[in-house]
Amino acid sequence: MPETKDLRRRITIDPITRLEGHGKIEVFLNEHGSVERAFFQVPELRGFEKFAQGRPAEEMPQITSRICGVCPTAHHMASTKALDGLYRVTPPPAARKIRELFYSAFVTEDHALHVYFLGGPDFIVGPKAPAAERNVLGVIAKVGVEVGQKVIGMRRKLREIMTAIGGKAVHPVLGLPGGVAKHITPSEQEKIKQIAKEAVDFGSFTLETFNKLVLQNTEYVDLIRSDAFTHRTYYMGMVDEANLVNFYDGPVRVVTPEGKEWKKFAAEKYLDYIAEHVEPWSYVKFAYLKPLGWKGFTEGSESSVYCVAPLARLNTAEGMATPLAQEAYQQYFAALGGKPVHHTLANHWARVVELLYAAERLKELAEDPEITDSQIRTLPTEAPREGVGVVEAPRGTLIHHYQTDEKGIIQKANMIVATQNNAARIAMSVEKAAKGLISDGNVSEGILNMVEMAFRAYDPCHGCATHSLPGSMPLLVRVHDHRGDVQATLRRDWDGSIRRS
Amino acid sequence: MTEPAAVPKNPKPKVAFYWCASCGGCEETVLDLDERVLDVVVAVNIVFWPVALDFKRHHVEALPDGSVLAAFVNGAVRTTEQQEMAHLLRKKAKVLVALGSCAQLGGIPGLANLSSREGILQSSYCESPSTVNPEKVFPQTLYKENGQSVSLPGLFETVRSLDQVVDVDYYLPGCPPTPKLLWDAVHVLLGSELPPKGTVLAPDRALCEECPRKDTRPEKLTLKEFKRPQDVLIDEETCMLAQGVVCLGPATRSGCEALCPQGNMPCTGCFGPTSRVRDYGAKALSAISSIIDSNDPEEIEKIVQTVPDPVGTFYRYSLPSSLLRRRKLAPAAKL
Amino acid sequence: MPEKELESPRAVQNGFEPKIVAFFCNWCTYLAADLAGTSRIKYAPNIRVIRTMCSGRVDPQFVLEAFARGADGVLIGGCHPGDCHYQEGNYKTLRRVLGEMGIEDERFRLEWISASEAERLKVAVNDMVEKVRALGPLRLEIKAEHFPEEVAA
Amino acid sequence: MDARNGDRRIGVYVCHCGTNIAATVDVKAVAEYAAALPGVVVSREYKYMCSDPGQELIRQDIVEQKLNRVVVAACSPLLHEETFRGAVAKGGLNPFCFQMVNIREHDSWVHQDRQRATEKAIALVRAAIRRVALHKPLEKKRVSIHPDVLIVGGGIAGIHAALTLANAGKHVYLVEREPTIGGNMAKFDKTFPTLDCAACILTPKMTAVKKHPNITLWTLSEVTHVEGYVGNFEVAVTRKPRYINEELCVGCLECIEACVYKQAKVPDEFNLGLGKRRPIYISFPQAVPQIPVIDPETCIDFKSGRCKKTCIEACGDRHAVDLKQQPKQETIKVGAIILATGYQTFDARKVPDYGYGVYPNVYTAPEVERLINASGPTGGEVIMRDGRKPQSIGIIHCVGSRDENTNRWCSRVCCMYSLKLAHLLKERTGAEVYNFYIDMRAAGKAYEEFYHKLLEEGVHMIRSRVAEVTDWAMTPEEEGKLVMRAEDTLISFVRRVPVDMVVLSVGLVPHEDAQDVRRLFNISCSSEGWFLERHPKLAPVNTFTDGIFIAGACQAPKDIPDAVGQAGSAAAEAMVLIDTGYVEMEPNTAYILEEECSGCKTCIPLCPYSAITFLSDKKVAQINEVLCKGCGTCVAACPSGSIKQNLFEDEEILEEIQGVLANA
Repeated sequence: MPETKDLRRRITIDPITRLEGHGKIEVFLNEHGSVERAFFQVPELRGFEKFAQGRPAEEMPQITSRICGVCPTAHHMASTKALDGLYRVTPPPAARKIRELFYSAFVTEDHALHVYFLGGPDFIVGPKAPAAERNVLGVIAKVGVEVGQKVIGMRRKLREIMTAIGGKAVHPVLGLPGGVAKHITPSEQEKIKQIAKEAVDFGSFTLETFNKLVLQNTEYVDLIRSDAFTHRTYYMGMVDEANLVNFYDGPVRVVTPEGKEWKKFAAEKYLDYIAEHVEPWSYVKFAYLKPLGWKGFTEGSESSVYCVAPLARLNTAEGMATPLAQEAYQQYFAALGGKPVHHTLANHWARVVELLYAAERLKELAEDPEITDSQIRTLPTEAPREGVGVVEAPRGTLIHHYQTDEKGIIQKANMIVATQNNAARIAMSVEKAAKGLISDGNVSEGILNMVEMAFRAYDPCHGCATHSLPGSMPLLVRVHDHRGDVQATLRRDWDGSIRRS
Repeated sequence: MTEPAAVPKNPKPKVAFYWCASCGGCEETVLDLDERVLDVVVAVNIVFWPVALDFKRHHVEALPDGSVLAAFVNGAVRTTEQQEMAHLLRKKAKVLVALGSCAQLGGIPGLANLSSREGILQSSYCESPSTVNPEKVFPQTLYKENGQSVSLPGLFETVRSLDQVVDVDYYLPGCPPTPKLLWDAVHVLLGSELPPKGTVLAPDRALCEECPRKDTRPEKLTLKEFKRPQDVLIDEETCMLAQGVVCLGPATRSGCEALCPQGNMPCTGCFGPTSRVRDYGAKALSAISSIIDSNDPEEIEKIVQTVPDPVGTFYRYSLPSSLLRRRKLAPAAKL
Repeated sequence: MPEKELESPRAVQNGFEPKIVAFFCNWCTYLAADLAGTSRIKYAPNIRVIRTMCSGRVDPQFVLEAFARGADGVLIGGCHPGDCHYQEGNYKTLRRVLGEMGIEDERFRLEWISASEAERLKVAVNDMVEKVRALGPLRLEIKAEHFPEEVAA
Repeated sequence: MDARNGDRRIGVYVCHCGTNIAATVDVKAVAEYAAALPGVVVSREYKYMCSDPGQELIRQDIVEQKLNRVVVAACSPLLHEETFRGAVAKGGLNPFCFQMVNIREHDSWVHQDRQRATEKAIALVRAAIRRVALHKPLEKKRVSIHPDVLIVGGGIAGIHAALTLANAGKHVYLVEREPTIGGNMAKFDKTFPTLDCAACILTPKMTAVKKHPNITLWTLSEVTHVEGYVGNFEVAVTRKPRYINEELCVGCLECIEACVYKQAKVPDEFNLGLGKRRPIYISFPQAVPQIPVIDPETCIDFKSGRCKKTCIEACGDRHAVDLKQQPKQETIKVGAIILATGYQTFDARKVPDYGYGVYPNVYTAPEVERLINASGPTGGEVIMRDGRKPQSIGIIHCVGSRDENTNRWCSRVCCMYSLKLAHLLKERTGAEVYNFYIDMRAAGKAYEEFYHKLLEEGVHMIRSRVAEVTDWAMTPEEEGKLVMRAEDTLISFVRRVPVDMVVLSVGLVPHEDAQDVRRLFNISCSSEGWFLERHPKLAPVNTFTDGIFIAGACQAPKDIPDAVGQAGSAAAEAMVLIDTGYVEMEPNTAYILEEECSGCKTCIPLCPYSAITFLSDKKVAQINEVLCKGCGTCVAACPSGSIKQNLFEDEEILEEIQGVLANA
């Protein structure tokens, strides 16, 4: 391209990944060819809130699980807890434990999926490795076939537990107000115990692998720490009474960019702390901390942008409730220079720590004698009114909120989906990556990787279950001139090959 | 799978995946093939899969028509983009498969047809209690900001099933389909002779056939009341209907091996109707209301009222593919 | 289609004429309609009678099909409860479904008219025609070619 | 329209029915329209399609034009469907590859606007054409007929039908719920217009019934359950105990005389309470069977168990009296059923203005029948409740007939029996008799003549509907009399006629349990409650349920000659059925696709004819096609669409729906 040329252009990266449709990034360069503005767009809306209206509340756990087929269990559980509140019933101990056991199996499985299939390849295989190898096959090649089998097998077994307890692994039917639909038989318990043990070993194994392959590689650690992937924002996550990470229950805790507790509130109070902002260029709504007001896509303690998911949860909590995970937790912060960690890519590591915790928790519950108790339902007696349910989805805090008439028919439903909490920060990460990496209108494969990694670290809901299978996520960059005509196209295909046209 | 698609050593059958308005659960089913996933990856050449690879539209356009052996499309059709992609894939694929309830029947996203697009935008961007939107900003299909313009796909007023947009060859039912059905389907499609066009790749009997509770339904079952699941301790062996719980098994195609009843919850009908039924909800409706035990109109009315949400119950997954397809729009919203 | 060409412009000239599909039970209401004929009782020509052996045969799908194909109303005529075996439960549930789908109650009626009640048939038909006329055309069908226009601006 | 019509060669025939259709429907336009529809190869209009040349037209076209489907637009299928199926069959085509369109009863006769009637005809024809394209050839199923006949009701109609059939060698079960047969006629004294004595002409027939080897007579019996279908009914009959063994009793009636009740104390039903009887009694001297009956309500032994049982003594070693007798259940198989359950008379209390039940000397006509009957409570002497003989009598016609407030119908017999009673009362008492009538209806052989005879006898005829009967005297001569206040519409002058006795000519009404009987036998009733005939003119004794016929006043008020006439034709109809030996069943039955049925059992409780059973081995449901009446309820209800119905397949009906709406 001649020097004198006006370098004002538009770059379209479409699709990057998918949240209720594909994600789409529009990058606009100024005349000097550096990034002026980058839009991260979500191009579809479903309107569950609307068509929840008129449905019986008890159907919501099954209807809302269809918001996401990757984390249906998260929606199912948040919804079920909302129903407990709606009917003001407390599940019997066994039911509560079955729910958390079910949920722990889900988190273990879902995190494993991401570590090995999605995010994993970036690190286990390595960001610089030929893209052709940067997929689960590459992972297997690197760690060995039997390990590969182990990963897939582990996932299968965990899904078997979920099917046994919840009827279906995708879109389960477990949750009812005040309990669960089905009890666990002693023989099922034995099976679950067995798998839970394996899961814990699997968790430790994963942590070792991660240490070996990632943390002992300074390159990776530098990459994780690099400024391009760093945002100083607030963090949100659910904790138990001891402020330890909990996926199933507890108050929501928010810490400042400095790591101090900013607020700690019960789910029912979420409207006092969380609000959503609408932009005309995306169907997704951007959640922010209500008391601080919407300050745009900015960082720092003045901004109201916050972050959820593994990175945020570890920052928010003061530790893990299980021994092995607690160890890993300390190691994590020690290695990354204390709390809070602001590096987006640290999500991967945090996820491994959480995987271990979830597996340990699964084991605890599987061994609990009460888990086979047949007393699993508290029948509602009071007229339903309003209920809020919150869980920590693998991808962050998830809130369901229902209002019904006296017959329990939904009048109003509101949901704050994990990824919405992160939407603002994702947009920022994308723009920051773009700004940091694109200059003089040069668009290289590096950009694509980096942008992709920045994005994928969040494992956005519909975290693109098969993202990297096979091949790393392909990207397209179209270079337009200021008239909008396509000037050049740069593509990295699913097989990693790069083409220019 | 690890060599460039451009220069395949031995050409494998090309397969494409696409998702419209769906949740990703169908993709999870692909993963739930577990070890078999690798076999699939080895057996076919996946040329389009937005979740995994980005051949953009024009790459697919570049493919010769009919050069793709099979395109699996899941999700209902909600946006202009989805419609365009559906047409494109139809053109390129020998065989177009509607994967899952949403593509086959409209699915849960199809419940949006109970309200207008306007209503949905309102509730999302204005009425939601957590949304702060004083200027009533709505997402725009075309948005301009100091000379820069970004676009979003337009939303249709009405959600449609795939075959209301393009010609569909086969259907794989379920929300989501079971890995077993998917696996069998892949085999059928890679096999030598294909089933007749329009076939739903699942058994053609109703679910009771394979329900472990089948024998516990009395021959002459009539009911004075339907019970909601939260109000009754559901027995783990007995027929749901015999317990007064609305179960749509009698109207629903089998093939899932009665997963929900095995989870001790009633069938909600995600597998849709058998090949002999045009409107799933209508049949689900008669399955339930014809067991009402009364001849007195008032009592019947009372019993009928114990089903709190007929449309949401009988058309949970099939509203767009139903004969009525959507709630009648207020004249204002009419075309 | 020749059907279009032969369509009379009358409906257009004289304003809206409801199209009502009527399912009549062979042993009761259908006979009542025959009796109305032999007795030369006059009523509105808007109904199109489809004969079934018993109103119990009227599958809810038929009613929906009729509405989907452009009927402005559907009338089911059966014998008195206890004689005929139409599942009134179906009717009442279907009515609720139709209500939810925006189809007014007046457009869907179940009348018990026995073989000898020609007068009653006349009253029922005329009354329904008038009520549906007042509601105006249903126009449910969403023609595929309308979809592009449906897109949000 | 539809690929399925591709291989169809459809012939369409639009009937003018003279001007019946053509006057209101533009049959030419309809035929032309049809001609243009896919699949139609011939479309004709013709003056009378049901005529021989009309049918020949169809036959010819089938042969020459190779038609494989036929549509006829004419009158109601209930009239001529069979005719045209026959014509189609003559052409060598399966009779069910045919569809009939009703453009007369449902169109030309009920609409005036020619253009809209034509549009309607077009829509219906279009629908039939699309439907018939899907019709499948079907075979009628033959079912053999059980040769026995059940007759319900032992009045004159039942008796006549029973004898007719029995004489023709058919075995008949005659079921009567009273202790004796004879019905209402047995209570009459004389019959109009010939004035021959009812007993004299009836009792021989009654005894003939008793004697007839081909008749099983069950009195004190009621049908409790009916199952099955034409030619093969299974009927349950409950025989109430008579407490006298019919086999052993010889009808000497000594037991009655021997009763501990020396004189009769119990109001006598047969005499409408005007006389008294003992707890053990016989309805009337010529009762058939000639066997006493014990009324457990009033018999001391049943009440206290402490009776000397003189009746048993009297019977001696015949041991016919059996106080332990229990109700008996009989189950019989019959091929045909004749209902001759008769009528009851209007309850005069419903017209309080006439003071029945208030003034003792106000009587109903049936009471007077007994009063003047030689075997009646007074031995035929007209003695009023107050013991006097009436000097003057007023007869009010149309009580409970031709009256907006009670019944709108004319009871047909009242005019004549009022005249008869006028004659008899005058004859027996010499009293002045006043007939208050609205119109004198004397249509019938020798009826008008009888009317004139009465006029000559000096019976007063006052054209008037009586306003009231009162004992409020306004003049000395009205003292102690019943005053009938009425406007004589011939001289438009309000008259007060003082009389000693008032006779109310009550009308005929259906039995109060007619509705139950009707449900029991699954037939229809008119809105008034009379049993409904299949066709008022062409099938007056048939019902809509094959194999069930009606005779006598259960169908509508009629006099004895008409009742007997109808009984004869009902017997003939039943005989036709039996002598044919078999019936052809409409093939429109439902059947279950065994491969598709999931065994959900939804259909089983829905079948009104209990025709569906669950096969426990195959775990699917199955329909018994002879029990199936083709109502289609199970077809509509089957949640997986696994039940189909011949001639009413979903596809056929859906096609018809689309057809009528094609222009919508």
